[in-house]
Amino acid sequence: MQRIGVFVCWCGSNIAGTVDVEAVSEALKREPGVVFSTNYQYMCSQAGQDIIKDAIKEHRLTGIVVCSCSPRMHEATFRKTAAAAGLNPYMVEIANIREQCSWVHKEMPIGTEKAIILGKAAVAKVNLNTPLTPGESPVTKRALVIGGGIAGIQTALDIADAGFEVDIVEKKPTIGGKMAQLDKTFPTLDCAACILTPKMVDVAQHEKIRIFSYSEVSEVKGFVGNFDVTIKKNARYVKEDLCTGCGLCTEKCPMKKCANEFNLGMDTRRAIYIPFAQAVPKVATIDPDNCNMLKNGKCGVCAKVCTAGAIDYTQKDEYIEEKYGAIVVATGFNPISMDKFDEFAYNQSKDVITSLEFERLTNAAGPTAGKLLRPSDGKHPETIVFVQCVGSRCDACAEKGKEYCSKICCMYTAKHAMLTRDKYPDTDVYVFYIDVRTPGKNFDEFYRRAVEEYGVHYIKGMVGKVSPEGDKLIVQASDLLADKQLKIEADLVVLAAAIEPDKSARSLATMLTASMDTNDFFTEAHPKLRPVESPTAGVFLSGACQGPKDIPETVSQAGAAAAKVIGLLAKDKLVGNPCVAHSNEMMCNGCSSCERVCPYGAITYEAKEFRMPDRTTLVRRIAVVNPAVCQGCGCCTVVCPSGAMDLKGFANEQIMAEVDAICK
Amino acid sequence: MQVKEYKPLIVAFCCNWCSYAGADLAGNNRLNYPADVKIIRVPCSCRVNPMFILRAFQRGADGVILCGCHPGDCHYTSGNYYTRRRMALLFSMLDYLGIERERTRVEWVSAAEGAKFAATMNDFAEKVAALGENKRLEDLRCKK
Amino acid sequence: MKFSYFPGCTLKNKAKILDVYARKCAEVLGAELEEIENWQCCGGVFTTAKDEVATKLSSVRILKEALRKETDLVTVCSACHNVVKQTNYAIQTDKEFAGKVNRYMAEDEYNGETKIYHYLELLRDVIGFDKVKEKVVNSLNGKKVAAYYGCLLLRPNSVMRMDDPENPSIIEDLIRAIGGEAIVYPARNECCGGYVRLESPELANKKSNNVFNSAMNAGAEVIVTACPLCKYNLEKSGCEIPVVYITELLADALGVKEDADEQ
Amino acid sequence: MSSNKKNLQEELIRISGVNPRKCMRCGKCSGTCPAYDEMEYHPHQFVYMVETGDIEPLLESESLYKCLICFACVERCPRGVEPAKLVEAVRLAAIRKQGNNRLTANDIPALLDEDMPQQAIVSAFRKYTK
Repeated sequence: MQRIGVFVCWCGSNIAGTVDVEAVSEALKREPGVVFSTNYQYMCSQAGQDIIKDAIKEHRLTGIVVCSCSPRMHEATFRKTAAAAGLNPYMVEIANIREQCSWVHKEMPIGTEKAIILGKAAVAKVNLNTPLTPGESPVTKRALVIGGGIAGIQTALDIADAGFEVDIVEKKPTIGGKMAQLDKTFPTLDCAACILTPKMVDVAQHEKIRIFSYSEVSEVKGFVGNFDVTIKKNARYVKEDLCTGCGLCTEKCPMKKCANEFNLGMDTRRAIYIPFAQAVPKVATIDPDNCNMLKNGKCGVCAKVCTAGAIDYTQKDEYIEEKYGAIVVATGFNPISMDKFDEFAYNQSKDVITSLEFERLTNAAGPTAGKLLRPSDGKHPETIVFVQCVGSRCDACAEKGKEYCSKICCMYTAKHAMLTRDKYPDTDVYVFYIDVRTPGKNFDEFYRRAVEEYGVHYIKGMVGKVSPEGDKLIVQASDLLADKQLKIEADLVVLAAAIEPDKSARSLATMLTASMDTNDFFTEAHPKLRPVESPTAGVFLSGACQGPKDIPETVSQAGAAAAKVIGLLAKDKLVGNPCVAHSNEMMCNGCSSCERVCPYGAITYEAKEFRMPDRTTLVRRIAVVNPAVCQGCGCCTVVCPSGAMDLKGFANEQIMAEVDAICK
Repeated sequence: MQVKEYKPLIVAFCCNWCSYAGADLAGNNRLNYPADVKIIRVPCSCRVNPMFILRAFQRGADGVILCGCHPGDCHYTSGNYYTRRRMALLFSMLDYLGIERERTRVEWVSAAEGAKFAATMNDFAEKVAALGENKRLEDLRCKK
Repeated sequence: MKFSYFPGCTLKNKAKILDVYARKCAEVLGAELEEIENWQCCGGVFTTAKDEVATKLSSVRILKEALRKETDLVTVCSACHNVVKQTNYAIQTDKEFAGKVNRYMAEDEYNGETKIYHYLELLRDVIGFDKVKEKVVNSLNGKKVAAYYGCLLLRPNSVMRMDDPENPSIIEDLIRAIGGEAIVYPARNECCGGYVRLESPELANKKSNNVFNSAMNAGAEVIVTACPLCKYNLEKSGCEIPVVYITELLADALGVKEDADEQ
Repeated sequence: MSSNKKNLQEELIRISGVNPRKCMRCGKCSGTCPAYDEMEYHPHQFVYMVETGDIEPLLESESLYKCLICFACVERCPRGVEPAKLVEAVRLAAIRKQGNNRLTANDIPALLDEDMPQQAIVSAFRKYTK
């Protein structure tokens, strides 16, 4: 039998104004288990807490009920008070008689009656409380960053600067991501490479950072603080430690006609290649689909010219197992395919391009060395039409495109239009827009400059169809403000394609048991208050894998994710929430119902030997909850057909007792 | 003879992360609702076992309302979806047992929706009160 | 392979050759087209209004007849195809409409079970363009042929599902299979204005001009279509190059044209 | 909005199956419409004016008979609004009124020529006559 103390708070007149606190403490005195009951003006004050401590000691209390404000306010306070007096903090229950009673009811008798009932429910619950101790688990003080774009780079640098080891896993042969492909950045127009490449070098030279390029995460096990990750290092047929990045092989390779993915297929590279001059690591990679030596065993030119002896045609994929305490997802985005939008003739004309392709066309390191030339005939375009919102803001029933706004297109289109007019003032530039969305520091000013100073023609309306006629593109569009249908003879059409999460994200989310929304963006633990954490403990989000973002936003989120990781890795032990599920192994029938509904993968099964009364042993399959992974939602308890699964702190019996107390 | 005014007994299960906080917010803003509503805090609406609801009706509750996070906003990612499906089944079974649909409800109330919490409780209490006293579900095990 | 076949009114009258060539070619390619008995008109145009029921019943009869014979349905005329397919889709997706339709009809309930092939789909998906290519005896020898889809074959794509509505290739692939050079031009999926021919001939002329000029600019020697209304409309608007049915070119390539002409 | 207007609006929405509120006012329907220049009210205006209940001018407009029913606007609308279906619903509302048939049997002979396919006549009747 518990020995329970009841402490009714007046909260000045906040509670006492509507609730007869004396009557409450008197009434609760008569409840089963209650050995002491009192009331006081401010229970949370030092004096109030002392009353509680003294009572615990004097009356040898095994549990206490505080009738006061919301547990969201002072539950933690009173738990500490109890702990200071030597009582297990989870033997404390709060009856919320302020927010949910005195403040919402006006009449004293009604308020008092309800407060007594709420107090009785809390007493009934405490009668069934058991002392709980949070579990502890060690922390592996290393972090894994998946994705080596600007998000991953920034997160890795910030974590490493705090003194923790970081590994970056990047799918491509080099880190740098999409930002490495950009020309200039809005709204300041500084060159992307000039601000990104120094960071890439920092990563390469940081003693705490390792880069696994041309690699993927293939398996993730474990939980917060203790992840076991398998990294697949794809064979690049070049020994990374020997290759000096001199580039001789990439000049001598006879396979010249391979589409250059870095320039989005607008020019070619060799079968052995370094994606771009500032690549990190600056190591060559052989593309096995195009290499004659790997396909047919004939050639071997690269091996002959390599003075470092770095070429290894026999290299195999390698699997590396590593341990991490925290994982940051920074898998980024891609523009969507334009196949379903061929009213814009992307597949019918080379001169209809996406905005990312436009970036490469204007980039000094791009296929045209920065000269704006049409892909079809290399002529200078005189009229350029930019189309916004291609595939963004579509309705789900339209069968194509994405429902969300891709967020970055308005600004980069303003940038493209402005730069074009700046460099080639003879060019006519049209931008078809639905809305121009510029919520960002100096963003609207930037867009206005494009219109006012650079004379870009912004037209409210949408392009309906692009028809390639001869060497022109006939752009048929509406001008809603003039109430006209326009036909513009353009030389180049640039489509602001919607962006979507990288395709690898979904399988990664499954491995991490991290949740995603219907668009495959990772979901954050709380949209406002925990934006860089995934709901899965120990998994953090950085950059556009969580939603469309521009560079400044990505970098700030990357830093925030790093801060969260540092906070986690700085701990030696992780203290868990003791209110977790646990299964009664005698009752469990191993049916797997609980495992199926657990959003965290916290439940596993093991075969356990049971000694039977007749001294034989029986092996049964039983559910085991990992308390470090369980977050305590209790979903499993409801699906358990045998009633074996229960939730500590919110046990079936406890809630049932509350129901009984309320419905008496 | 004076008839005693009928007061319904309503049990509200509230998710700790959203509607329980929403109820606190209703309190902060002094938004009144009937004292007949008694709140039980649960970590997630999906923690509510149908047994709890049956128990409440066995013990004389006139209405039971479950409040959770809006679809897509569950603190535990998917709990409220389970709630929605489970309760759809349970409520139709209760309906079959003679406990009217209006006596049971699932509502999504976020931590920011104090006003919605109060409005919901007012509406629910009014509807339940209009139905009058509930038939008491009997726990047959207790019968001799 | 046996199919129910619905020619439609125009193919029995002004566009007889479209019908005759289609049958003849199917025969050569091993598909048996069995004309539906006592068929009525498809309705001419699909009225999208949900409360228009009676005007869609004749299409339903066609569909039910094919179901009764336990065969898939083949159509040739683009307009018939569009109307029949949209009607079938409405029955499949709109329960209320299906209910009304079935209350009108005396016999068994119909719920959109019949599968509908346009003649072109029959060639591509059932017979296969490879097979067509094998049977060619009289290649087009690189003749520059412009495929004209118009609107009816492709739109709305959520219903028609024939090809990419903005960049189709089914007719071009057929042209290549029978030895022609397919001319791809931007206006091939633009409307010819056929449905306003009576009401606004000038508008119809304008739209048709746009189509054949686009084809001619791209170097076409002949335009092919599967729609009698398109053909009429292009010709009426003064198209300077021949407009023929796709089945006519096919019959020629398969060496059965003269045979068919005699019929 | 008066109740008459409201009823007409609801009727149009019901028979067309179009929800004009889904429109995001991009104007792609009008950018794509091949009959744009012949129309007084353009596809996006049909959607907008039905949404606001300003339907009378549409009922009176010649634009109803210029739509080619080519479904280009339906195909290309990013919001799945299907403007052509709304145009058709308004046209039906216009011609369903007594004496408002656009075409009568007596008009036909003058419009015919020898080569005209039957379907042109059938479909014109479907479109313009109740």
